[in-house]
Amino acid sequence: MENLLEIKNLTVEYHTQGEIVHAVNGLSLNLRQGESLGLVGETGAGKTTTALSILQLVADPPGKIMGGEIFFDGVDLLKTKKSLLRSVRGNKISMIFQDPMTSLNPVYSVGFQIAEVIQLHENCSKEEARRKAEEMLEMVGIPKERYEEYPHQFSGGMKQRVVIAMSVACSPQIILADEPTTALDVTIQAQVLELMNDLKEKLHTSLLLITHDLGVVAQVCDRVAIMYSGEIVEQGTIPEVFDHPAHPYTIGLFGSIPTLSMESTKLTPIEGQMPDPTELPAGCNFSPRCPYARAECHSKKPGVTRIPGEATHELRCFALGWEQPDETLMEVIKRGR
Amino acid sequence: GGSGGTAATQPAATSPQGSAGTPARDKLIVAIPETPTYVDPHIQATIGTFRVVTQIFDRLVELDADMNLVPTLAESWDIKDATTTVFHLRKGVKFHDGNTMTAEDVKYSLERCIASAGVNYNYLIISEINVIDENTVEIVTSEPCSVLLYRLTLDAASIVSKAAAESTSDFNAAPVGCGPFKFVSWELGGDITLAAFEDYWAGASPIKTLVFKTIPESISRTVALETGEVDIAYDLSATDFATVEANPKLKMATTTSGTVWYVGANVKDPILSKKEVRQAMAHAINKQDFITLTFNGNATDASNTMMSPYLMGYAPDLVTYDYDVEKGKALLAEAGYPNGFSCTLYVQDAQIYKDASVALQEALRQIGITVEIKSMDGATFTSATSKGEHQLFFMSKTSIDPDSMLRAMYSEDSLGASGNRTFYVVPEIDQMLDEALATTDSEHAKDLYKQIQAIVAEDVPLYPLAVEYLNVGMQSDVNGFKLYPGKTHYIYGTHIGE
Amino acid sequence: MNFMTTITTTTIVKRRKKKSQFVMVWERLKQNRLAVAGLVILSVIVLAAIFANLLFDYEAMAVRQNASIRLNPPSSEHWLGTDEVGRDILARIVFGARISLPVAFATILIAAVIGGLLGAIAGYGSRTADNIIMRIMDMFLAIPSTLLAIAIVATLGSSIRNLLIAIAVSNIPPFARIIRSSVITIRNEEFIEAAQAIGANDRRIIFKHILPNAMAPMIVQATMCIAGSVLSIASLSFLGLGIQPPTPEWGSMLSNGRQYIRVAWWVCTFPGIAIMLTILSLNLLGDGLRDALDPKLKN
Amino acid sequence: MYKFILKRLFMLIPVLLGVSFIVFTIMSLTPGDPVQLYLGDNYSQEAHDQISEELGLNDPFLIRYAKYVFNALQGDLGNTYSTKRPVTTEIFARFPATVRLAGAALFFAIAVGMPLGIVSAVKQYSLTDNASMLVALLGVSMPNFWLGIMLILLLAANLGIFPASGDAGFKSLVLPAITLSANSLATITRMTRSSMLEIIRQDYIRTARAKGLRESVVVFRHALRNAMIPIITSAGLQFGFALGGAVLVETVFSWPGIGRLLVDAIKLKDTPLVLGLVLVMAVSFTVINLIIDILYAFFDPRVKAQYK
Amino acid sequence: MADNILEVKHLKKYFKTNRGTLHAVDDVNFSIRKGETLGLVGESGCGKSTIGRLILGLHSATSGEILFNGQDICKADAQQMHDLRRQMQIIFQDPFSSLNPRMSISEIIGEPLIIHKMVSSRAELDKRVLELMDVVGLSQRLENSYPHELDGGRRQRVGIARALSLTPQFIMCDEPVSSLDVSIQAQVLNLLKDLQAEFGLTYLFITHDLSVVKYFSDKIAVMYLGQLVETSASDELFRNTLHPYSQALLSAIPEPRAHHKMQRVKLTGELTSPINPEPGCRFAKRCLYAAPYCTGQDPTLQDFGDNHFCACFRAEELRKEAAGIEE
Ligand SMILES: Nc1ncnc2c1ncn2[C@@H]1O[C@H](COP(=O)(O)OP(=O)(O)OP(=O)(O)O)[C@@H](O)[C@H]1O
Ligand SMILES: Nc1ncnc2c1ncn2[C@@H]1O[C@H](COP(=O)(O)OP(=O)(O)OP(=O)(O)O)[C@@H](O)[C@H]1O
Ligand SMILES: [Mg+2]
Ligand SMILES: [Mg+2]
Repeated sequence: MENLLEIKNLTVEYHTQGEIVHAVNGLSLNLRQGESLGLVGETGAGKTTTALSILQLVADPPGKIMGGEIFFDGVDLLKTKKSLLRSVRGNKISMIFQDPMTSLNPVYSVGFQIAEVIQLHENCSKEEARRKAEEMLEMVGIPKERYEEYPHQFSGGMKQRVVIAMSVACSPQIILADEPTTALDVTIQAQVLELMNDLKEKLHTSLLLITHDLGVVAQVCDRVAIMYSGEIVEQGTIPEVFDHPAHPYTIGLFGSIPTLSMESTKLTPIEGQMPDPTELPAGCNFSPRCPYARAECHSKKPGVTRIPGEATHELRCFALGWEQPDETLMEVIKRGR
Repeated sequence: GGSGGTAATQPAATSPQGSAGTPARDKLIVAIPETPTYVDPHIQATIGTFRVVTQIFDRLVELDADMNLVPTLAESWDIKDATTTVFHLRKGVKFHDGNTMTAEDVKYSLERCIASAGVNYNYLIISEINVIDENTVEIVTSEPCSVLLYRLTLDAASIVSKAAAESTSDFNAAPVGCGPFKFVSWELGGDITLAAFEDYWAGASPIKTLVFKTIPESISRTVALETGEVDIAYDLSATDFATVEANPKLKMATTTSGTVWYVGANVKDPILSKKEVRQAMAHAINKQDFITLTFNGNATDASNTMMSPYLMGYAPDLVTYDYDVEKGKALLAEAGYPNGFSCTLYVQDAQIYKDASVALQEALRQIGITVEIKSMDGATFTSATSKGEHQLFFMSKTSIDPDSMLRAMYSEDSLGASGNRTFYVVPEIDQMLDEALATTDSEHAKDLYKQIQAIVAEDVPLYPLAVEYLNVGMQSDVNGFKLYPGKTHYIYGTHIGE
Repeated sequence: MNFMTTITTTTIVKRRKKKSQFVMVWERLKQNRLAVAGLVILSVIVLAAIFANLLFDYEAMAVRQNASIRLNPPSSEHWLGTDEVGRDILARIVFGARISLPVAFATILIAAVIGGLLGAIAGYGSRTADNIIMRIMDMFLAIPSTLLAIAIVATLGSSIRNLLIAIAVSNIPPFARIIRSSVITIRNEEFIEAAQAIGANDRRIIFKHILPNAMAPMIVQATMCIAGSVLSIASLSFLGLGIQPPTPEWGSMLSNGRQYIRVAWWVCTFPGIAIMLTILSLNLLGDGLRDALDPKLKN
Repeated sequence: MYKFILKRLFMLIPVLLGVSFIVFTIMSLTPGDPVQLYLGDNYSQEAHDQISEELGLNDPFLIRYAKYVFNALQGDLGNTYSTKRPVTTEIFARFPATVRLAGAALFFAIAVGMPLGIVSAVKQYSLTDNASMLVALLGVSMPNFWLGIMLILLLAANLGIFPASGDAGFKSLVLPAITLSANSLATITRMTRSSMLEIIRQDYIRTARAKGLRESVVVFRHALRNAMIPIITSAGLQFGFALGGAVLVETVFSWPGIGRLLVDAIKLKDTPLVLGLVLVMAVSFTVINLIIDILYAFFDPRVKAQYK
Repeated sequence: MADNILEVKHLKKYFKTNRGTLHAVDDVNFSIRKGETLGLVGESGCGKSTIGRLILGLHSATSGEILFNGQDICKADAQQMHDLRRQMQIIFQDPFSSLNPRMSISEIIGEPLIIHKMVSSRAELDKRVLELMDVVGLSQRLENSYPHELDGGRRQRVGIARALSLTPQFIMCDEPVSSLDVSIQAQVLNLLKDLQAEFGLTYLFITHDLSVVKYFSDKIAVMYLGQLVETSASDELFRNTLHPYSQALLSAIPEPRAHHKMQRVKLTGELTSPINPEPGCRFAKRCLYAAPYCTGQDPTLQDFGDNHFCACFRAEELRKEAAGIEE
């Protein structure tokens, strides 16, 4: 399969008063046609920024795309003409925004906002667009009678579903879904995820799914990339990463999930706070919090290595190359989950 | 003005009336600065009103441009005795409604005028109006009145059609007179249109349509002249004279008016009651500068009399006050104010008053008098000054006869609202005024008026400063227009082209 | 009560110096070149007004008439020429700033504060309050400002202070309406609910939450109003209300000079430019302030 | 909504009563005697008494006011002191001209001001932005009459394109309308700019862009509607003021509107005329503001919800 | 009950819309005991946030009572409400729109302290704000930042810190951790638990993450279209799910494990609109077990023992059936 979307070395910064926030630091990512990629990471890791960069919607000021390339269908979106970009947006690549409440225009009815994108890209009549929009509403579990209602009359989850309906309406080639189901109950969430799965099966739609819900990733995605401080620290297929998480951050992440079967009363978060994105550590970004960190971790940036024995499992960590591997770390990796 | 001139070489076809080339241009558009309040001559006498009314109505007698009495509706008159005058009316004069003017109409009109509070102050002296026959009417005054004929030239003495006035409740909406133009229409706030009266006794005017257009801003009137939108424009600003004169398409006419501007002192005020103080003030004023500053030079020295040169008994400069600051200061010191004093100057809120007040303030400052200017709207001004709340005030007065001028200014009869705002009372003057009015000997009257002028020139309760010029600008093909000192102008006689 | 006793916390990292809101706004303003230009122009005008006495002899240059030099064009002696009674226009402009500027600022301040407050209450408060306030505003909008000025001067006497009140009062209703219009949209925002939820009272909500978000139209309205108020001083002093001649004042200079526009353009052009520069600088400053106050633009 | 409109129209009653009372009070408390003005410089005491009886000025204040209200309720606003014509005749002879001028000015201000404001918001800090702001500032800082005279000198006197004065057809409307609109144009431009700037950084604008909408659609459909409320508010205010009469513009262009009528009426202390004009203005403002309030609901459904 | 901190009785909230009355909350009854957590779950749009808003007095109820420590919130005057708000707080569902865009993070967090005069000096305020930021894991660097500069997770933590600042007795948490990554989520949940243990805080906890609910709540209430359909102790509900909707819900939880495909109960059928709903079970149209008598009449909550209530006409029947099959 061809790479439909290829991000190379993307660097994005936010320039605020006297400070530079390094939101995305040389990130590279591929997305193949018909593939679902989960993008998981700590808050503030730069997931939203990455997604916004693809469509060049990063607010400027203060955001600046400092470097990198984003190839879609062989074209570098960062260098292409405005008009081409417009024909891509909403049509070939659509985005589900993280904050659905503020992403809807308060003065237009929700139905209109869905119909608008349909009418724009499908070149159809008003009535047809409306019909299709109503269909989309029903598809995300909102009675079509509520077409004429305004965002402020909708609940949080309903707004989120409107945003979803809007972005899948034109059957895009890629959906960038930024935490699309945070406000949805599990039944509707399942329904929405199924909708996306259908698209994937029927139209080979690719999905970049940003989420914190590892359960959702496990259910929906083919691959997962773990992001930390603006970099991908680990990526691989679901079984590869879920069964044998290798990066200390990923391991910590899995350790903090509450499960239905869990009996303990205390969750175990990863110690410490994320590094200050205005002053990233000299070495590995995770090193200040890493229980396995050694001297070199604090001074040098680790590169990306493929984990031996696994097809696509890549890691940004020194640990695997250590001559004297860390016992406990190896233990955790091998034991898997 | 050059720019106006170059543009003028363009065909005047830009004017809405178009037809510049056609010889038979018979529509005349006159720009007036203020809209009339009425077209009924018997309601109120304002300049806005009589500029229009004059054209619709004729009067028994008329003043020509040199202020000589000429017969109009009255072909001739006999002075029967000191109080009675008999008028022989012109025969066959038609009103606009087709009726013939008779003595009844004259009687009716004058009585109508006397009954109207707004205009009757000049005519209350008339005690009887008797119709002798159809074409003869007799006017009797309660006291001898040598200036009666002059007063009958005023618009308030216009002859209206009795039949028309009695048959309508709103004569103002449909006035009927026997003047050269008849009323056609009046858009409130907009144009007033008159049409030539074909049966006018002296012959129909070649101007068939006469439009009065209100253009308040003087610069706009000038521009309207330049663009050809209007044919005649009254009261141009002195700053525009050069422009108009330089424009080959335009011409100007100017004349001195009967309007005198003066600064008055409230003699009831303890300080201003002193003659020396008032004289000191007179010495402080450089009248030439004052005229330049206030009127842009568009006026002439009043020669220390309220009378204008046209009036009987005009006696200029009986006493003169040279511009002499030192003398002024000395007089002040003599009066007990070596360091000056401060006082108020009441003026109305129009530009000319404002300019004048600043000039006066500056003049008086030189001799140590600090003037506080109080400008106010007309309503407040008239009421405040008639109550004597002021110290100094600046005002003007127009008159066409010596009695009404001097009586209003200096007589006890007219204290306060009626005109005497200086509250200056000298019984002697009152006596002389009455005597002059009563006498049929004009030389005697002249002499009396001169005496009065001499007294007030010495006392200076008010100091006449300037006699205003009247001006009008017109297209150069407008001919026959005469400017009258009395501010009323007859359009009749005007024609376009040769 | 303190959580810290029970919860282990990460060590507090080095404290960045906390800047006050004012300092931050100022710093942002400083980066805006146009705003700085506005500030400079305004300062020059204000300083000139303050030190007018040192620059010109009031009596000799700004008041004394001199028929021999009337309507002189700009020259080395009279930089901006002389007016119709031979006074130095530059001097009059400089002294005129002493009237025009304070009146303009004070009226705007009063109008903005009272109007802003009324508008905010109307927009945020109950329907009844809204109706009462806005209907009273309708009434005041309908009463011509000259009439209002006449009334105020008639009851309180004629003085610059009362003139100022008159102008301020007639500027209140537009402010109220503008602010109300912003408030009725902002009051629907969820952060207002959030403020209610933490127990903020109406006053706090209006001042801390609503008005800062309604600043933009307010600033525009204020800067726009300044022009109006400088010019309305002129028309009111024409009616004899307030500033009396020969006190120099921009609005009257401008309107007195208009009849000379064809023969001596400088008489009304320069006061006009003075007014324009003032408004221009205030607008530049206002725009800069608007941007500096908008955290989304900080940059 | 109908109930809302009815209720608001009903509130005209207290507004009109309030305004008329205030104006009545002002007119009778301020110095100046209308009779004196009416009679001019010279008159007798009898004449004064006669006229003031005629004008009904001898009654006590409250009785006069009550009489006025009573007559007004029957549609009779009295006759003016100065022309003796019915106040309504005087006003409505001029009101259409005022409406025409105000309407044309507003149209021009909106048609030019909004696009300028939008462009400069979209291209903040660009040359276009600065240029259009300069235009706006010139507009607001240039006094009406000054601009009017300049236009007359340039376009009427020198080029002869438009007539310099009067009210005769479309051509004569152009210059006064432009003059009158200068201020509103500036205000609208700047209001538009500033409120567009607030909106253009909202998340939903990003959403609109993400849909692939053309920038013009994003701006006009998505941003503008949200920015409309302060804009229409200030447009409404400007229109209201223009309806109240534009004295200076009317003077310069000899436009037969109600502005000069009002100023003259105030100067002449023509109470019935002043009252009549103020009532007309109160009605205009109330109606305009009602329309604006209804437009709020039209532009913003959240505001509409508040009206229910 | 004296130790009920919150009692909600017959609470209704209707919204007027163009097409009729929207029954957002329709006759809801529940109570929370001091120191307990009630988890509120349900379909998106079923009225959970509305209940939260009603409790905080941000909406006025159409009818019903909300007793907070025995005092009816619906009838409280401004002063009482002010005092009540010292005791109860809300974490809004939408972390962004509930933050004033013109206030910096530290201002937002410190505001309740100023309003309720909980600090006496500027320095104390700064100190408390920094502590709170630290507690929720916001670095100090952000104190002068504005909400739009933050990522979703941090915005949410600002909201949490604000709610915690007053150390209220009761916090209404509307999806407080939805945008947090699992590690931070764990940190925050631990914090909330610790606070509860320490100060006897009470939570009304709305979330869609059932594993979080299970972990966090003592009792769970399941809502469907404005009505409560099932309430019970947390463990009991997961063990013994009675209502068909609850069953569907539990079956749809995605497990964070590879190779594990879930067997969810798919809900099909026509969506019921909350606008002018007809009487009868609102789930009936989509219910696998619906019988004709399920419509026409509203089901009421019935006691199934162990404080387990369920509003389903067929619950008893189905329970027996299920038990029968398993046997
Ligand atoms: N407008 C902005 N100005 C300054 N900093 C910003 C801005 N937007 C985002 N950031 C910063 O950039 C970094 C990356 O933010 P981003 O929104 O991409 O994170 P995220 O991975 O989506 O987090 P979350 O999961 O919490 O949404 C964060 O540190 C954030 O604070
Ligand atoms: N202001 C409003 N006007 C009209 N309807 C409203 C309003 N607020 C909420 N609703 C409606 O009330 C119902 C319940 O909304 P609510 O926000 O309480 O849902 P929720 O349970 O919180 O959903 P979610 O989990 O999606 O946030 C929804 O149908 C919503 O459309
Ligand atoms: Mg994000
Ligand atoms: Mg909700």
